[in-house]
Amino acid sequence: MKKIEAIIQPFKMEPVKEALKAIGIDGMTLTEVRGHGRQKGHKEVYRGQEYNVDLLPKMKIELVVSDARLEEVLRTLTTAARTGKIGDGKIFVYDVAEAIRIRNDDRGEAAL
Amino acid sequence: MKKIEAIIQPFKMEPVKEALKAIGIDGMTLTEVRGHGRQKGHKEVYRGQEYNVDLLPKMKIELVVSDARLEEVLRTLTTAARTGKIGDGKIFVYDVAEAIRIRNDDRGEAAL
Amino acid sequence: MKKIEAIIQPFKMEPVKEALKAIGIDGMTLTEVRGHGRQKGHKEVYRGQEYNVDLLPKMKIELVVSDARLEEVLRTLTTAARTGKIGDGKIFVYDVAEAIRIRNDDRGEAAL
Amino acid sequence: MDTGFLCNPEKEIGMKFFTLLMFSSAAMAQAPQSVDAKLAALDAAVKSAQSAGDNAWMLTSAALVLLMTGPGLALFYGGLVRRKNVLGTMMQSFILMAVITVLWAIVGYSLVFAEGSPFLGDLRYAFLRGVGIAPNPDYAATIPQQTYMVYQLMFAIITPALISGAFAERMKFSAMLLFTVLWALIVYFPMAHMVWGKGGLLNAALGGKIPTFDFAGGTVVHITSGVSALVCALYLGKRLGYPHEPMKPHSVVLSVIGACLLWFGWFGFNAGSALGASGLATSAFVATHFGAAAAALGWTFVEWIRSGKPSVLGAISGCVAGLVAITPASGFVQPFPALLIGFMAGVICYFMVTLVKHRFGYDDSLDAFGVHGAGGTVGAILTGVFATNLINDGFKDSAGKVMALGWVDGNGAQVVNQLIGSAIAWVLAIVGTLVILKICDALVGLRIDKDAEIQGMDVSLHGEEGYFFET
Amino acid sequence: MDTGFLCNPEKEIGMKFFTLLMFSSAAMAQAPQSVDAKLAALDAAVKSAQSAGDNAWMLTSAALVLLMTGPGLALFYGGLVRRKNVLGTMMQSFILMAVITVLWAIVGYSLVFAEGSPFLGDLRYAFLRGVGIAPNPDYAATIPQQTYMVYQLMFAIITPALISGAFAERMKFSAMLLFTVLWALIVYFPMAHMVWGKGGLLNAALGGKIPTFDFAGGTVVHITSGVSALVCALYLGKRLGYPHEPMKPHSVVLSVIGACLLWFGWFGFNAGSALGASGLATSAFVATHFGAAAAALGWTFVEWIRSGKPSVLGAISGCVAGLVAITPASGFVQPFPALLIGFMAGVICYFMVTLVKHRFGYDDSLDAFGVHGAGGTVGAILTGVFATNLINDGFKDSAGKVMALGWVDGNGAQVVNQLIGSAIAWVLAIVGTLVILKICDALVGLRIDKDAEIQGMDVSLHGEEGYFFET
Amino acid sequence: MDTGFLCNPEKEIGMKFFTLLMFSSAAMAQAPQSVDAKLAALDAAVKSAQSAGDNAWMLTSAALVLLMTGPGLALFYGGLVRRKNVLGTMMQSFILMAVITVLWAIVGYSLVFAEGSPFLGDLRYAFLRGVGIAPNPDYAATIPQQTYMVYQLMFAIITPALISGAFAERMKFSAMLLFTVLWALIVYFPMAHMVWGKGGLLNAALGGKIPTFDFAGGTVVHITSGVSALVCALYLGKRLGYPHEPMKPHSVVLSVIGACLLWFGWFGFNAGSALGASGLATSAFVATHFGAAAAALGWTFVEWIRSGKPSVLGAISGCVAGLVAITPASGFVQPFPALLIGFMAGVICYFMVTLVKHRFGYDDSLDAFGVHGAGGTVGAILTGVFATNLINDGFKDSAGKVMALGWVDGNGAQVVNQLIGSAIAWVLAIVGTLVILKICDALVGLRIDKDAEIQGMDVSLHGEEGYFFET
Ligand SMILES: Nc1ncnc2c1ncn2[C@@H]1O[C@H](COP(=O)(O)OP(=O)(O)O)[C@@H](O)[C@H]1O
Ligand SMILES: Nc1ncnc2c1ncn2[C@@H]1O[C@H](COP(=O)(O)OP(=O)(O)O)[C@@H](O)[C@H]1O
Ligand SMILES: Nc1ncnc2c1ncn2[C@@H]1O[C@H](COP(=O)(O)OP(=O)(O)O)[C@@H](O)[C@H]1O
Repeated sequence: MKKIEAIIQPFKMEPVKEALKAIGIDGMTLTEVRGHGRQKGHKEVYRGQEYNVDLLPKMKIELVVSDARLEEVLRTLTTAARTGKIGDGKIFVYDVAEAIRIRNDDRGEAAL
Repeated sequence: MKKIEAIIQPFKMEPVKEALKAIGIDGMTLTEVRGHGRQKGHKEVYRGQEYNVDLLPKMKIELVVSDARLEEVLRTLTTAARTGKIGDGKIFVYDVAEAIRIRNDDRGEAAL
Repeated sequence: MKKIEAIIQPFKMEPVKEALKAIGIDGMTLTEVRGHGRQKGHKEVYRGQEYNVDLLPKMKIELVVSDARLEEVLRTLTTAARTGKIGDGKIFVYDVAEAIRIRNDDRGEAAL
Repeated sequence: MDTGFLCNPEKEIGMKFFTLLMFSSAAMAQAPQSVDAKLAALDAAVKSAQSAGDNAWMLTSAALVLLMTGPGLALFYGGLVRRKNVLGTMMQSFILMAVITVLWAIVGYSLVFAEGSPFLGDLRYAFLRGVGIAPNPDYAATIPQQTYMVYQLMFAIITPALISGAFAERMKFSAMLLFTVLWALIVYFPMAHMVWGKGGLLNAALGGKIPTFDFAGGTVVHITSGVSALVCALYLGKRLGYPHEPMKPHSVVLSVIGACLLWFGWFGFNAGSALGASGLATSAFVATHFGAAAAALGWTFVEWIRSGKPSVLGAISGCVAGLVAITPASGFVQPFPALLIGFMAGVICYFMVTLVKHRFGYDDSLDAFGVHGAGGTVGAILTGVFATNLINDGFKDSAGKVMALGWVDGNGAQVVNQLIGSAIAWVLAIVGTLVILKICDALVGLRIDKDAEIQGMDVSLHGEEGYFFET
Repeated sequence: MDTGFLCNPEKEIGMKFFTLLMFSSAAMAQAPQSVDAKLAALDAAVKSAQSAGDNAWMLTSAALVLLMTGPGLALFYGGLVRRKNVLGTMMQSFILMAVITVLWAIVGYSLVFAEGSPFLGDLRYAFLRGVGIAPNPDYAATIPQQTYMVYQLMFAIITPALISGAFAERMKFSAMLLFTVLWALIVYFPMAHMVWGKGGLLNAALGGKIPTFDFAGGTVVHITSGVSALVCALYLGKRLGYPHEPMKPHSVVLSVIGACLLWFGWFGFNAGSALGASGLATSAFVATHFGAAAAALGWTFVEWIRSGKPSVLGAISGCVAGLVAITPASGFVQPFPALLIGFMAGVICYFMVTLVKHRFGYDDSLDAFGVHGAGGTVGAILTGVFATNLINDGFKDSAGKVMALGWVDGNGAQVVNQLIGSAIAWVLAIVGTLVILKICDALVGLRIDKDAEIQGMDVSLHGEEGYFFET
Repeated sequence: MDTGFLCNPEKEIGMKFFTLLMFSSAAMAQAPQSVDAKLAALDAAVKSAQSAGDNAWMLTSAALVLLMTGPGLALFYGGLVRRKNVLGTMMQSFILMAVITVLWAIVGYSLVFAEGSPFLGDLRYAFLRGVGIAPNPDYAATIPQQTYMVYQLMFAIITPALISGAFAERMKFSAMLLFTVLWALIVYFPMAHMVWGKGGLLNAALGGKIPTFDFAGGTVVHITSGVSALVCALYLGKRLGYPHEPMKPHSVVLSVIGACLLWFGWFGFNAGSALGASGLATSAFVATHFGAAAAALGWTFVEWIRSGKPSVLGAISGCVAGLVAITPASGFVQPFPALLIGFMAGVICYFMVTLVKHRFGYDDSLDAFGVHGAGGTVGAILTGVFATNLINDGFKDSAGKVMALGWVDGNGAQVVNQLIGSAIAWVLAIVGTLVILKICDALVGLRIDKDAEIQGMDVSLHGEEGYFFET
């Protein structure tokens, strides 16, 4: 099993969710995060002092999938999340040692 | 070392925390997340338009433990977090390459 | 590639960001989390009932770096985040199987 | 005819003025016109002027008392609950602004203020029949009766809303609506009639058997609601997880806003009860402010001493406790006794919500009983102690001599009357509320189910969330 | 001279009193002084007293109407938008408190209230020339004209602010400022003059050709703003993602506070329109409260039945709809018709924002048209039905006989006049707004660009965030 | 006796009316009764009516001024701090509503308004001895002295609260309480006596040596608090991380609500300073509103030009700056000069908080000095320029001739007096505050320790959090 961790633009969340539903991927966990990278933030002025807000709101999507579906899911994700502009975000993939469904102790891929 | 990542029902957080304390597990990090899975969300109506809220509040508990304690902790977690209803959540386990205690640079299991 | 996951004191976020910038590390993702560990929380009294708030606000910094830069980044992080007091936090390191830049499908270290 | 001066000339914009003008320029010019005619004209004009001043204050006061319920109480309570219940809690205050209004128009005003038995008014004013612009001299001779009607309506709105603090976070919306309507009919209207209605059992001004002083509603508003709150808390039982989980306020910020608006609105509640912009209104205004201030200090200091930190929640709870306690006394006591009453209320209520509540273990979720029940009772009794005709010389004996009011005037017996009045309010509240709860329980069921309670009232009852910050 | 009694003695603190004292103690002591002199003194004194009472209420009312815009409307609308637009939305209300004030001082007051054509006033009052402490008997004979001026200003502020609900979350700040100024000049000032200005086409009290009853602004305020809102929504187009994305309120909590403050302030809006603390003010106050209450219930019940859950957003939207509908009627109808008008408005507006809006698919983002356009029209027409001289006997025929007002008085023709008045407001709003939008579009462009809209107005237009909770 | 008409008949509800009725129906019926008796009755009745109107406005104004502190200022400041300090900041305003009230009752009112030296009143009114319902003709002859007392109390509450903006986020609660009490005694009471107290050095109406015009508190309230704020900021030093870290407002939304409530309440502050519902109250009301509006525009436009985006924080800060500057002038200037004063204040204060503050590097955290100190001084001086007897003809020379007030009246010398008055306020504030800070520092220590500051005042001082959204 692999864990896919995608950091995307918040306004891309809906389309991504739809795209994943479309290929039968239900299970996912989302976290509001703030990101820092190539994309420069916006300038804010407070009491005449200007400073750069370089932490931008991003949405983190975590989903654990079977190795078999990995590439398919990655493709779906990238296409759905892409605008082509800097700031689109990243996807990181990790190995998962074990998965358990709390409800009934299912383990491994059965738990997904 | 293993990292345990449990996504549970928010109202199960207290019991889980207690249960872990009981077996001497102190260190943990919690994040408010929203999850999507088998559990269907609730319906909301806004200005007569009905739509389904399918992202439900969940609590993510992350804890890094020594391989030795892994199974014990998993057992404790599942029992404490279980209601038996859909939506109880999942537990994912990952390998940890290294752990460091910032305060004093302890490394490995000593850092937990 | 390795993923560095550092849980630090929120008020250390600025210095840490600066320190990382200084060594040319731009990309990072931050999450507000609450942590539980050796550090005992503060006491709150509500309607005469006293209870201990043992979940303290922490900042989680995630960054994926090439194996080559790992140690350098860890050193920078620990020094910048350290106060020497309990509660400074932890750093965990994980292997990353793959990284993708959504914008242009760059993969591997090229994506960082 | 007495009131013609109010109905006619006042009706048209400007009209009134021309009337006066006519009369008075008359009073100058037209030599022939008799002095008596001129005096009559001036007499009408001066009554119109007196009414304008008093009505200005009473309309303002009516608006202020409504503001106490929404957003005042809605915010005070809304901030004290958990995030998932903020809207459901605010709704329990807001919807009463609508429900009670209709009930009041149909029968409420009549049941309270129409003459009838010592316990309840008759239906002569049902559907506001005969309740017009003409003043009702029994109650307020210088303002339109409709001003009096709508002002008193605002009291009928906030009283049941106060109870919601006790069953917060767990009562069905339908049950809450049914409960409120029945409670108004069975508890509030009778109690209000007894104390304020003409011929009411406890009415001190209009021929009550047991004259009780309650200037703005210590017994009528705070004892009835506070004691009923306790009954509700006991009957409904605790919230899931109480007291193990802290269940602390999700936003003391909202509660501070609410408390400040309550303080602000309470000037209309107490000083408005003078029913005119008179010196008595001023005394009540000052007593109200002093009572609130001293109570905030009392609670803050005792909390600071006992728990090491003065909480903001404590300071605002204190000011509310003081406002509650000074309510019955506000038109009868001097400034320094007002400070004393407030201070005592602050300290006593602090112990009610910290020690007593935990000792007995009931879940008076937002301390409706601890503050309104206790504070109201303290205030009602202390009114008997500190009431003085130096402030209110409106009560005269047959010989027209100003009567001694409270203990400080040498009339210790009044304290007994105050105790009787309070006891009646307690009994009526306990019995009435129990009966009503049984009825509601049977008809619609009182509590939301476990899952709904865990999910929160906002989503489960109203299909909304208080805050949605994601997009 | 008429007004000398207002200017001089009143000016100095205390001065007034000495005047009276002089006169009156005179009236007692100095034997020689003639009775007529004494009567004259009393006559001046009583006018001063009448003015004090009325002015007290009118200054309070003016403040209340300002409160409706800020924070009332700012919160109501601010809570309904998404988090990223909360400040930009509140700013659209707040800045009008400043912009319209200056415009009003320069030409606005004159264009509305100076005599002129039936369609617009002339410039005699430009720069407030001659608008002083002396009353203007044409409009309000017992209060300083400046009180009347500043009270009416508050209406001119909130009306354009209401429109912002339709173009929320997507209009440029510069465009919004330009739009508002032009809209006030081209739509509001003419409409207000026609209905309230001396010699205005629709003025029922001061010689209008087509007497229309609009006590506090059903046509002038709500139809104009509501209909213009619809035009804006259609012209600007939908928000990105509408209606696919829910775009639900980011904080109904703020909206509840806002709605309560609107209700509270509306007492100044309607009861203040009696221009004195008279019995008419009381009738308007009661009608206002009853209308709001019944509408909140109407909306709540129909929503409960149709969608299974009574939302808090529905209850507060309902009360606003009722307040809108009762506005033109408030000084003309009795309490129970007020309940009926409110209830109907609540139900009708519910269907406007749930069915009609979705049927036609326009993005009236915060339902400015659905509530103010629809509610205002309903109210304007029903005013013709329920207006009665039992409440307002200020309209007399040549013979001085009190005239029949609405259908209930047997004057069915009035309903026609109300329809004409409403139609004029609709047409003026549609045409005027279209023209203005074209101008603004050409000059500065109306909509913020796509990225700015995604980022939100707060950051993109104002360089701020509504909430910053990290540190 | 003069005031008997206020004490007695007014005391009982309705009583008053029967009195009038008795007198007047007498005035009609009983033939035998003499015309003079009838005149006397009417004379008493008209005074009662005048008092009702004025008292209605003054009680409303007193409530409005309290509203400015809580929740007005509490929200304005509370929104500007970081989340972790929101409650501690709101508490600094709220607790003063309690503390100052007690202090005022004991000695404050007497030290300010009792006759005494030119610098401080004596103790004749200590514990409010002799401060009853009877008016005090020296100050306000038509309202109960207790109304005047409680109205002025509200000024004494908000003034020290304003200072808290300078030491926000870092002062001990105990130190803040001690500081405030001493500051009221050493700075505010003397200054208020000098300007408003009978025989005060700067009193323009009651025999001051250096007549200074300060209608509602430019010197007394804003210069003293603003300048003291600067001293506090300098003495306490910067917040940890300032100015490196932005420390931007955690909720401009709260600040907007606060600013709107300040604007609303300020009508009571300025128009209430006419001490009656007179034409002067109207002038002050208009000037207040115009000043606020122009200042909001001034700040907004200069910020728009200089930093590219008009911030909402700027607009609300501007309106406050305008309200501050117009305060001393509000009862003396015409509408357009009011616009000018407001506009200048908006622009000047913008530069104070953006350029000057950063140039000198002090941490006036919420710009108490930049807005109140600067705005108050600007307003005090411009009052000398624009004050005119066309608005306020209350000042007469020995010959009873209305005196020229400001430069526009040809009395340029007044500007000098205004400068002297302002200078005295500056010096008193600087010296007094320094002394007090040294005392507090020695006794309890001023600053919370580093860890507490990092953790935030809410948790470290009050054991609470402003927002708890988890459950
Ligand atoms: N090395 C990294 N480790 C963790 N998160 C990263 C890393 N680089 C980028 N991110 C996340 O991805 C987001 C987008 O990256 P950015 O460089 O701004 O644009 P792009 O992905 O188009 O290069 C960042 O805001 C951050 O949240
Ligand atoms: N494949 C997955 N990857 C990541 N998180 C998941 C996955 N499947 C489920 N989750 C998380 O677990 C939660 C519960 O899952 P759900 O399917 O609703 O109930 P159950 O765990 O009982 O099957 C989801 O809300 C989501 O947060
Ligand atoms: N075993 C663990 N797994 C996950 N997070 C941990 C673990 N131990 C500590 N943490 C995180 O690190 C934070 C600091 O740890 P703590 O024990 O309080 O201080 P220290 O790191 O100095 O020992 C905790 O608040 C928690 O968020």
